Amino acid sequence: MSVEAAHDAHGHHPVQYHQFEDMEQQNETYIVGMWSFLVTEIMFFGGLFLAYSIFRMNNQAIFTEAGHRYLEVDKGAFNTVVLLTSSLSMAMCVYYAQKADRVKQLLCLGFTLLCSFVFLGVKAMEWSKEFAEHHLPGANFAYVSDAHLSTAKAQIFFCLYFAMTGLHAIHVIVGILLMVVLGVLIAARRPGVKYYMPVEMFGLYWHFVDIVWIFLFPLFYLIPGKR
Amino acid sequence: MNNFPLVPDQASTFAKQVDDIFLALTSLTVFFTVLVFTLILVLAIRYRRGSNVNRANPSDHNVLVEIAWTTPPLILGLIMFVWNVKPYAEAFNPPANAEEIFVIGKRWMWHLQHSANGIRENNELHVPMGRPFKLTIISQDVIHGFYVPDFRMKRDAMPGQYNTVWFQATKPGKHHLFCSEYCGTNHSEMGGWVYVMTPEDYNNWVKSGGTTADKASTPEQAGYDLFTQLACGNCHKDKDSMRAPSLHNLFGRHRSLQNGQTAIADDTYIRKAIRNPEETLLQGYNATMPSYKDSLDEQQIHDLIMYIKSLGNGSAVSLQKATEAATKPAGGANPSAAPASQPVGSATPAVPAVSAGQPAAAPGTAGGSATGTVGGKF
Amino acid sequence: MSAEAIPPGIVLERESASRPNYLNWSHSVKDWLLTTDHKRIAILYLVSITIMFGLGGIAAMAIRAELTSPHGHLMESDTYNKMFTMHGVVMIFFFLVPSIPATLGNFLLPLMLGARDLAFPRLNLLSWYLFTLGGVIALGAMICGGVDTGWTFYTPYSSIYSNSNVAVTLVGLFIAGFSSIVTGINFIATIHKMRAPGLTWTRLPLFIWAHYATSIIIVLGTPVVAVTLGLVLVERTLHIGIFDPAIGGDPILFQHMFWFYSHPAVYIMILPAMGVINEVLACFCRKRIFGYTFVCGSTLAIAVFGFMVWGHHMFVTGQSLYTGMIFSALSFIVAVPSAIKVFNWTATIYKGEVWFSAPMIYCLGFIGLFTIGGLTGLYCSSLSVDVHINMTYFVVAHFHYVMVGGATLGYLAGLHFWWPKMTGRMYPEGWAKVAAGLAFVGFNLTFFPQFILGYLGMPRRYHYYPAEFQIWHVLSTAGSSVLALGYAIPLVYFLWSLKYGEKAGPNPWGAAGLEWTVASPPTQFNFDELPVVTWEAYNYDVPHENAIVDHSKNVLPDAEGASHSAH
Amino acid sequence: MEHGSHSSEIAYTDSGAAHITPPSTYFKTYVILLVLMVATIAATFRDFGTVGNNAIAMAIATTKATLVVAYFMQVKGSSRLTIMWALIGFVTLPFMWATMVDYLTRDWIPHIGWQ
Repeated sequence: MSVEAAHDAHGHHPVQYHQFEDMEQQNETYIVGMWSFLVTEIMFFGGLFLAYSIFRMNNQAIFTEAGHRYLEVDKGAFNTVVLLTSSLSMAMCVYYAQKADRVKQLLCLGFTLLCSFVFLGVKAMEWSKEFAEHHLPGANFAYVSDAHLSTAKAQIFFCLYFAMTGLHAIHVIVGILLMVVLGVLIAARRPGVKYYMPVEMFGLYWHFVDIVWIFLFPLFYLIPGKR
Repeated sequence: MNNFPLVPDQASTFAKQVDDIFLALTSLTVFFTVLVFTLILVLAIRYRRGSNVNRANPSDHNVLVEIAWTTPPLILGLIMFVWNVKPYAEAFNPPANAEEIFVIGKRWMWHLQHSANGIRENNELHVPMGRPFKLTIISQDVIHGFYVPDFRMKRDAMPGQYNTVWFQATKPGKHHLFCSEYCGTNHSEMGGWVYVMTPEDYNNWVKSGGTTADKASTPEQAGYDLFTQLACGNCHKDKDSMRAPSLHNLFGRHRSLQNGQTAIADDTYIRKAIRNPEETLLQGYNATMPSYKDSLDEQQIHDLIMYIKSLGNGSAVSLQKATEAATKPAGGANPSAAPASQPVGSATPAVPAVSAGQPAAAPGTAGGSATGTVGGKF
Repeated sequence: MSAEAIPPGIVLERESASRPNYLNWSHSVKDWLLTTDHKRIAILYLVSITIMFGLGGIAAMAIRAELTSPHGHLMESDTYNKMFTMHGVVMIFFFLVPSIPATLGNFLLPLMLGARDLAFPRLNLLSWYLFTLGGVIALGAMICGGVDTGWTFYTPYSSIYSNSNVAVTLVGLFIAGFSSIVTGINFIATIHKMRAPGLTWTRLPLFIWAHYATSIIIVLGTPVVAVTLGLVLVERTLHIGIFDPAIGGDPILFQHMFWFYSHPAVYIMILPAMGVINEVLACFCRKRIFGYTFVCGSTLAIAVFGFMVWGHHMFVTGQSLYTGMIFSALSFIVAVPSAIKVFNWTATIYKGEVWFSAPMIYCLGFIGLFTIGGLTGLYCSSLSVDVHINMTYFVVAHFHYVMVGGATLGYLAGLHFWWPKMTGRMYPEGWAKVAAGLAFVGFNLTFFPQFILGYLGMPRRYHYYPAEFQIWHVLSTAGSSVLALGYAIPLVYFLWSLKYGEKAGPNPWGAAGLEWTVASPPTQFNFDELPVVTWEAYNYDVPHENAIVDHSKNVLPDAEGASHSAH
Repeated sequence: MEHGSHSSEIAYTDSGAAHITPPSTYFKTYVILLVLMVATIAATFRDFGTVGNNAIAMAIATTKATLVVAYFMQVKGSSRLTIMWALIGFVTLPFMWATMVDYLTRDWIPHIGWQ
């Protein structure tokens, strides 16, 4: 209530909040806020990437074997393409939001949503395969090594694999929820999203999800080389 | 000990060095603290509100002054740092003649074994003064910390990893042994005493078999028994065979592994080879050896390592020790000659007594351990 | 004060009593619990944090009582372990980390910046709810059943061996971590984008600088500990083994990741307190802080170097020798910015006009105790000395000197200083001085003996201890009761002052700073018209030309408790 | 500091946040990203040694991430403030990798002498 009161009093842009002087200040503040949030996300994943690097460094052999033998590069590559494409369509969504083209904006958002479902679908296929092969860390973990390497470290590999791709998937799921909300609000012509800033902020989030996958893909599926 | 102690005993070669640095740091601290306190008090009182003093031309910045009071702390700090490096680094690097003591921490007791004479002790350590001892420390469950304040010596006992530290005691007497890393319910009771003895007393103590010595065997002997019991010799023969490499002269040798790496056959390597043999698989061999990860506890693995060590050193071949170990008498049954073995007036009352001759095979149950997860069963 | 002396754009609200302020414009519970007003959220935080401080304090008193005798008979070992865990977890995660930023920072940041609110008011409210939710979960777990891992949650004890409510507590801490992240983001965006016109970075009060540096540490560090504790949680519930050596994991990695946050976390606690000290000191010396640029720089230097020294917690864990050396050297270097601050504060007093008010006494106490706390930190960064004192009472004493003698005294200094602004009432000055004195004496009596205990080799987290240490423990316990009294008195008189305290004008201290130009308590949107800043911070040196307030009317004659309100 | 003096004089008018990137830039970036993805897969089938392969994979990933940050996230051409906050996380992250030093140097102890 206080917010509305302030708006009326100041006669501001309808989506401008009372604490800001003008829309420009508000937008820039959102961008700074969003980026500092992404910094926390970088550090959040960073902890896991550090753990991965250290275990990888100390157990290069088994990590290579586990990655190459049990993770399928084609699926990973396909998912990379899916995510990159979704990133493109998200960028276009922001573009059309800036151009105030509501229909195209919704189409782009819908396509991004579709991509994220495809991504999760492929991920689910991969995970169910790992479940079936008892690669889920825990009591039922089983791993057969061709080169007779330590299975304990294989468990660490899958532990990190599930933790990192799982955390990434959680981000995708959160992204899906946000996209649905955004889409509904845009379709309903709500003033809050009519302005492009919420879409742009979601776009930043979605591109960040993409960046995480850009690193996860080579780390788990590719390196150091198929020989 | 008096009732108003200020500084602990200096009972090792490190103690003096640490105390010197401590003293220097304390001088610095006192100097700067007195300086700051005096300045604050004098200035605050002098320039209290209402006092009639000259406040003309107050300055609010002065780069030269800033540099002047930044540089000395920086230089002093770096001097202190450099001074500290030597004792710290030395503690990582035991002298060549250091006798090894193997330490296992488990909730909530310390289990120690002298490599030279095989005497095993619980929550007590007897050492002679004037001789260096290397401690190889590992934990069977959670992280513990092996801490002897009078020696200014501390090293964590990590599960799954050998940490080493060494000391040379300088003062006969009884010194506290604490667990410094929080380890659960009876953390504060996990400790005991280190007895530093004169060399003569120590020799007598050793002759008598030690306080709580396990008279059955030296670690090499125990390792040999295990070796036989587990039938390791079926594959690991005197010479390299098709099925397995020989363990003679293994210790200290460079090994080329299946995974392309090379490793030096040290304690850690052999421990790994017993627990996860596929990780240390040599080039040219198949992985037929099972893992003994779940069936051997740290004590038994250590015994095996000691036995393998006794089979000769790959870098400087000496089989003498092996022969000695095999022929050494199993130790007398004379525990009464030990010095006072119970802590007097100490606060470590509830350490569960572990019987003297308890076989090493069942340590998981010793000391009232609630975990028993790694108990050695064959 | 003549009208033309007021800088343009500032409206002094002399008729504060007649206008509704942020406290009394509405009284419904809903308006309090759903408020997005940074000032109300600050009050909500103040209440939560005080409750937490009380709980942590009770645990501390229980610990001290138990340790009066070497064979403590008050509680079982397990109970004791749960007590010190509760003390640590509550005090660190639920008191020290949020104390100054979430209360004073929340309240003052927009006021000092000349803004109507923080950048994201609803996120601010969310932060309080996350804090409360996390606090309820963690406290619930710690009271119903307890947790016995120590606040450090070292693996594998926390992940496998402990039989207590570790998992639930970790969930609580995980949630509370996000509360602090949200606050950090909010502060960063606010400081960057909500400054009043003319309020350049070099004109910012150092309090703002301190919160900026703190927010950066929060944003960079907290996610790491969140993911680390999250992994422990997963490990504990699903028995996977990233930190469990039994299946190939690495407990030292846990310590690296944990201290990567938890060492900078001590700067999260101390930097805002330093910010408070700058404001209080400048006001009660009637002088600009000496070497503003250097104090600023040292704040940022602490934030940056703070991320490079975590390994000094691990000198005896089996970390490599060389890593130890690097971390030790960097730890000595990080002491320098702290030294810069102490020296600059001392120099500020020179040629000042020192007013020994209660906040000033807390502030001087802070400088002294922080000096000792900081210097004893050097012992802990010394490789070979630390081998001896690590995990002993020496370390306990050291960080209590920084955390209690530093952060908590700074918090109390700030609370007294801004209490008139927050509530519109003066606290009783005489009692406040008594409390400040008691806290200072009690504190030293409690923790100085612990330095000696530590050097004697008394390990921390010990329930039973050798009898020869008893004398020092008894002294420490005696001191702790004095300290407790020193904390209890403010609680009483602050509550008392809400009803009976003398009414405070907009600027009872005659302080510089935008927050003193608005009414006490401020109105809901802080400023009727946003200020334009044309002066430097701490413009006390020109009191009669363009100062915001008329000092002559505010000067408190001599004795404590005399009339403050000029307006 | 630089930024502060900049923003304060011209209150709240930091330009840059609202600039519109033409779609052609997005498509070009997308194509380059796809090419880089193919390159990184292709590189794994050539043997450059473990370190070499790892370095190539990470270099390509970093390049891709940079492209996404610069073009998709519109950081290129943004205000210095945005650029600073876009970089700060990626810059701080390597601090944590100091942990690697510990693991790399743990075995050095027996091989050098201090006495």
